Amino acid sequence: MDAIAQPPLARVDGEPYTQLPRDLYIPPDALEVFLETFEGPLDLLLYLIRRQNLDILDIPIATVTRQYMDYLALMRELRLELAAEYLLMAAWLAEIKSRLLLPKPTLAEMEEDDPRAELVRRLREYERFQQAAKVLDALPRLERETFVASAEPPCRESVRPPPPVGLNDLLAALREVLTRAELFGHHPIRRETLSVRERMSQVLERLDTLRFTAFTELFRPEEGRIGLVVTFLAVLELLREAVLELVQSEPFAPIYLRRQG
Amino acid sequence: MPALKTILEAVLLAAGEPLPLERLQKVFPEAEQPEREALRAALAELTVDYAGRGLELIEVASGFRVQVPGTFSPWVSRLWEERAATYSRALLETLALVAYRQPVTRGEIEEVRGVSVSSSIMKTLQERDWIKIVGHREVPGRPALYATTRAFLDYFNLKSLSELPPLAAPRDPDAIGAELDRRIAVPSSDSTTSTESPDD
Amino acid sequence: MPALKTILEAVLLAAGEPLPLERLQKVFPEAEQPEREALRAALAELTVDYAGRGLELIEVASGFRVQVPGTFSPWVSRLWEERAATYSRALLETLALVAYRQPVTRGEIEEVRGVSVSSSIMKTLQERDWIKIVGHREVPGRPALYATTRAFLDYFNLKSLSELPPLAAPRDPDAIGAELDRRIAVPSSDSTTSTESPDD
Repeated sequence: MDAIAQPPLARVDGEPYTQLPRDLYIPPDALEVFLETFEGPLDLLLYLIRRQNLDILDIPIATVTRQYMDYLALMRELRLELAAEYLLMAAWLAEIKSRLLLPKPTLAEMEEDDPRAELVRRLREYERFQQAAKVLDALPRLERETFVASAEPPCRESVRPPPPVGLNDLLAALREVLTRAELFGHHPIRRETLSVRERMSQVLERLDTLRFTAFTELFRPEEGRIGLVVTFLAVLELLREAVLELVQSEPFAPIYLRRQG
Repeated sequence: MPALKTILEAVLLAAGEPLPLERLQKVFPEAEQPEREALRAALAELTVDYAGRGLELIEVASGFRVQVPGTFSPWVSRLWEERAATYSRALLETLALVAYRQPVTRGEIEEVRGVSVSSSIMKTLQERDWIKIVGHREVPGRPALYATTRAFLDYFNLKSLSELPPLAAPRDPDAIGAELDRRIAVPSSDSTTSTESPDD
Repeated sequence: MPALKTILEAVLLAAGEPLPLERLQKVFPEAEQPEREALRAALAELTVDYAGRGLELIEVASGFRVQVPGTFSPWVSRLWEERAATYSRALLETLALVAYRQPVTRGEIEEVRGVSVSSSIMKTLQERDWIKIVGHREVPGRPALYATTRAFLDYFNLKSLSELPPLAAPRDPDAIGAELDRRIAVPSSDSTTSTESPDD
């Protein structure tokens, strides 16, 4: 534990102090720095323990408490504002010390925890996170060890993607519009075979490019009977809607379809 | 120590801005600063290395800069896509009517919806390549007949229009199952059965 | 069309931030989006290509990032006048507690550190986007629970919290008790110094 390098506690006239002077005499301005060096009472206690190369598990409470109180007295003498935590720790140390001095009366109370146990637990816990902080600080991090590599992008203008639509949205929209239409009652919508309407679109599409096609060419034998019927119905519907017309030059001649107009 | 051109590559990529030769020199300790000629030679090597890659080294007014060549802008620009907006209910209803009632005229859509269909909706749907004009109805005014496109089917992962969900869609079978379980669980005197009903 | 890995190189360099696989997929048009496996393979190729170069490809919490390896920091850091920020022990200890103990309340941090945590430290950590409030403990006062963010992992070159170096093993409280019992079995005043060597 003593191997852990301590940062300089203070600089006095430019001289770095890594060890507090044994006689505890610290120039006032250095003490202020010293107070900032410690992260709190646990940190100060850990420092005192490490400095004397003691085992946390066997803290000589009387000694440590005395030293701790000396520091506190000095700080107060110098009218440094002491955080309440330091005073709380002093009270706790005094309590532990007094309990250790009491004789252990009965066997039953032998079971009682060592009054130092809680202090030891907290010191060790804090020590772990002191270590963790060092480990974290040592990790390679951006802007110190590693740097984001970037190249000037060729363009910055953003693209706005078209809105996504789900099939369910579509169905919901249709249901809604049909419900609304039914409410008004003017236009009862009857469900039509989709495939006929689809085929109507396909026939029209075909005529869009060809303008003129043989009736028989619309049929695909591989679609089977259903396919033939659907195509036939589509053609009939288109005729009824006056989109198409049938042309036959003479009886039994081939029938042609063409767009009206 | 890494090669000069490798150090320059690292420095230029980390900088994120054009660096003049003087600044490139200054990334080396004073005693080791390369001559400008050495720097220029190393930068020329990098330029060659980058041929056919996703980056290029160019000299601009304020120095040398690594940039992504313009040929990559189709991909790069998609990085900053804005959030997609959503379509209006009017547009979805129009699309649904074209899908289920095609070929259909705008007037027919308006009749069912009870309101007029704005031109911008028809334009948007055509620009998205989801609907197109497949003909005209031979009535006065020869209104255009709209149908859905192949791109529409592709977008919705449909092989043909017959795969569109039927209008009177049956309820989700899972939901029906859960409903049944709930109903069956009630009359049961055994309180443990209720714990067996699936969560819904 | 350029090779997949070249497109990825261009996109990653243009982005200047970590990109998850999903975002890499989305720089391709809908119909041409490569599979995640293809992307991973291309990224692996890039990783190999970058060996010994001034850049490297790493995966951090938010995705894949191209960065300048730490070996170049002596040169790169000379680019800027300012030295990289150093953080106080108080800030690092607080960050370590949030990282290893998350989700954790300010009170719990103070309990371990034995001092109150200054508001400015919590503010700095949140402004750096290293920690954030993820909820509240349901006890009187509903104290905020803090956790680290993805940006924290990104910044420290980590893919997930599990990559954090392990925390020194806690000493089992029972073991501490037993050890103490053994040592004080002979009633001793606390001034008695143990002759046993420290066991750690």
